[in-house]
Amino acid sequence: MKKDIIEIRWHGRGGQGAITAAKIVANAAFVSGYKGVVMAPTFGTERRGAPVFTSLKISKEKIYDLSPITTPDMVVVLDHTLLDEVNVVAGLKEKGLVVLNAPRSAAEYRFDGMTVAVSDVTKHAVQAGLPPGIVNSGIIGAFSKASGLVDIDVLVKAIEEEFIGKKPEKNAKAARIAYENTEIAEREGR
Amino acid sequence: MTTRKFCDKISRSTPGPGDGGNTGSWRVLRPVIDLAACIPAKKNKKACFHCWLYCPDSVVSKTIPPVINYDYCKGCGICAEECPAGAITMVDESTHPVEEK
Amino acid sequence: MHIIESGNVAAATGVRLSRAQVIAAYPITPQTPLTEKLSEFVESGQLDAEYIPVESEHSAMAVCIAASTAGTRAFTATSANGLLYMVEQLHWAVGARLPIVMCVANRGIGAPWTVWNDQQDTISQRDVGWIQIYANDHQQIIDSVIKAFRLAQTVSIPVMVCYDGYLLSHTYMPFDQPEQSQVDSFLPAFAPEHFLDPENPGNFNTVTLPDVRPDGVGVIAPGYIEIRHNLQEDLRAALDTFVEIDKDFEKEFGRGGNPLIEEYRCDGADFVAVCIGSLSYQLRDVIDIMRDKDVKIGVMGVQMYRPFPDKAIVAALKSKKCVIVFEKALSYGNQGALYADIKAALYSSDKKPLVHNYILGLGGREIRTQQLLDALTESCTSPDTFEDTPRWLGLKL
Amino acid sequence: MENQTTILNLTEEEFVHQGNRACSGCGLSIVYRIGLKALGKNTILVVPPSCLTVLQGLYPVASTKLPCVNVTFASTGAAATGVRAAMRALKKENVNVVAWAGDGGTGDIGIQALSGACERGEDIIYICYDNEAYMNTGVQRSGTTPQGVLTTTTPIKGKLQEKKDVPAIIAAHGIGYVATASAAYPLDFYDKVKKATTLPGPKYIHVHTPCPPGWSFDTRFTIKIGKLAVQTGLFDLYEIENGQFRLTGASKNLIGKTRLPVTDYFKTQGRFKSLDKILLKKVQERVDAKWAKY
Repeated sequence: MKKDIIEIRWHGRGGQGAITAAKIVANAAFVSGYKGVVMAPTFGTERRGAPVFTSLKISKEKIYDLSPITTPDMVVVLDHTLLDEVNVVAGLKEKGLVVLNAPRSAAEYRFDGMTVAVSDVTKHAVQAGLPPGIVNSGIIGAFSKASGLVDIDVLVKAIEEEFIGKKPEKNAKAARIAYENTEIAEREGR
Repeated sequence: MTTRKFCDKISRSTPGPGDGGNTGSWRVLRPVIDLAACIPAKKNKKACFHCWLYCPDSVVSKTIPPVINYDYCKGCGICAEECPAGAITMVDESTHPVEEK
Repeated sequence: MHIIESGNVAAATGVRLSRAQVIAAYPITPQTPLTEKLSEFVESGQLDAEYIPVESEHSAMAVCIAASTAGTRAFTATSANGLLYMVEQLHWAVGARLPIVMCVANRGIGAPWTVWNDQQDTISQRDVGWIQIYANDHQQIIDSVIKAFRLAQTVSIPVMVCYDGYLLSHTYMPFDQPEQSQVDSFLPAFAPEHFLDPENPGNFNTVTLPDVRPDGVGVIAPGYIEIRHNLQEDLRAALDTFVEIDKDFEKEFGRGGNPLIEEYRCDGADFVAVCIGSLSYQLRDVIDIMRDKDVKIGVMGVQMYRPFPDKAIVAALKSKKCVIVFEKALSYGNQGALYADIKAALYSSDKKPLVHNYILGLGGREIRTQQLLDALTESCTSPDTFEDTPRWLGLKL
Repeated sequence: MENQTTILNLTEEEFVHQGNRACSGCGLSIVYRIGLKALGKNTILVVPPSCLTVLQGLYPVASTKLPCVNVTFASTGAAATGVRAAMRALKKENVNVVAWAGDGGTGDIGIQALSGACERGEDIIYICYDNEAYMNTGVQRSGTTPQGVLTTTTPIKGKLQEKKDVPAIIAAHGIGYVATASAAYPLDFYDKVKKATTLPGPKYIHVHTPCPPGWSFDTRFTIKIGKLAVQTGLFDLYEIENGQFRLTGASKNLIGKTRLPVTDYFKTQGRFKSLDKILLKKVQERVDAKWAKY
């Protein structure tokens, strides 16, 4: 309800690492001076493969409202196949941002009045040397490029810290490749 | 804040005899050892001691001769039943009222 | 050092820094990640403790009871039905005056099954004799765990540290993780006067008679009612003890000051919203909105619910026009438990504000800021129109 | 197991005080007294509600000279776990942690916590004294009450179901040591407890303890009746060590010999007086079938 809170909703599938991605962004945002950072996964049972979402709120001040996001400023979609199952733009504010991991170009995804940013994170992650299907590090690069909220260098550092012992360099590389290869389609009017 | 002894806060008991009182008063029958028949008494050496082993209340001593602590003996009669020499008889308490103390 | 982690990890970190020696727990949503983290701390050697993966919550508390009686610092954690499954043990732990600390990630109670947050689980245990502390954010969770160990061993009474399931347990936010050396200087090692000791044998929790009874040398030992009376006295005294401990904590860590109740914009307020847990922080946003519209309103969180800080509450509320109590639990068949407690406390006061009661959020029903705003607006606009009975917020009948 | 202990070399040191509240002729009293001799001073006891709670004394006097924590009925196995965990945490390794519970406290309400402790491999000794009913509350049926027995909750027909085989359930956990014993053979029991103190992991000893008021017999016959249970082949003395079953002591001596008929045991106790001939025959057949496998 407070105006100075940026609300970001992350869509993924159970086990895909959306929570970890949101947590990395939360850490980087906090380091970048956002004192208020609240990240909340879907409350309840989470089942592998099923659609899940995670709420991330970012503010310059401490955040007191822990209720889930209903009107996000941006949504991040880790898996374009979710578009057939979930209305990922539900409640998205006017002129909001959709960050999408998808193989096709940004122009092919249309959400009324929204800016769409697309990166083929699945492909870029493999290019970075990760096994196929690891997308939660790469999507952070696309998010950084499209949102401009948190600097990519800060995010990469946060990725390396989170993935200690789990291929930190390759995950960081995936984020950087995705960052460089994010296509942003400006919003179209109705 | 109030200070009080820790044991006023909790129930912590310390070991001691006679929690049930002088349980000798529970007795209806009194075991009496016939030293002429009692094996360790007769042989004057450590032997037998079934009365000591089987006593549930550890009121029989492992001595020559065995001695029964009538303050606490409940009069179950196991010693009499298990004595291989038949040296212990259970006698009606009412025939022994004055002997104590 | 600030870290961003879940509320459960904040709790686990507090337990690690407090150097718990015996930990026993049984998984239950939403407490599970806390015990997972503790077992990781123990297996990785970050915490030198015994971790017992018991087969039930009843046994979890049994391990804590026995380990504490044997002279070690014991910890467990649970939620909802798990808490209720150990109820017999809760009573036992407090009667035995054991300084066990337990975290409860608050969750609604079945039937029907719910895994989501309300506070019926711990509120229904308010009469057991455990001290209950509620945390509103992750900083309060970790700080409360550390303070709880100190309080528990100071007054020989077990302490529950409660925090809202999911809303806090699974939500990530930044908090300061204290240094081990600071915690060590704040929290002395547990060194009980009596413990299970073959060199000084004692029989703990023996059958105790209705009346007093002399021991072998004629010293009179208390009966059951004396022991229970002393518990009540010590619980009441624990309010002041906790204030003192909180002052020490503030000296060491630079945080604290609101150990019993936490007020926000209550100065000069005519209206005060009161509740337990993270909802009191969510209400701050609503208070800000209403203050912007010149409504004289504040919010008060009850941080320690048992022993009940009645004096502090009366002092804070008696001059107000109206007190609005929001509760995620109720004493079924009567009213909100906190509502009833606050009314009872105010009964002896010379001035008596109006008191309203809202029941909301049961079984995880989402609480929207707009709903709170509407409810408070109605309470402030027409405070005299409320019956002495709870109103339910957000019902879709 | 070879009996090493004799009456003559059995220690005179007592750990149970005289004048305690146990009933006259109590079978538990015998095994408690002997068992504590085997355990010795460096022992911590964990006791749930049972006749032992009363025997142990009322506040502030304790009849046991060892440290003891009284715990809730269902929690014995877990509480013993907690004491052991504390001993490890305090680096006091050479302490016997001993749970001592009745048959109802073990096989009925306490079986979950005991099962958990066995599965986790806790280094504890668990002694179950089996007087075959809830005696402390006044003789109600338990899972370990034998078929046909009159109790206050099976007052006319006697118990309809068979006795639960608790040692077999515990043995199924695969723990290193399970043994049975009887109050009538205290030295055999002593040696088994003594052996348990030397073994790692969970140790379970199930000891048969005749109860004069609960079983309706004269107090002087506690030992006689305990022996009859063994000599008729109804209650067998054995050890299961690392999975190896063997009869011991008086039961071992029965192999290949004619056992006394079970009626010799039943007729000594009032609790069996409603047994009919059909059930008697069935019980005898069951005992014969069991012994045919030994």
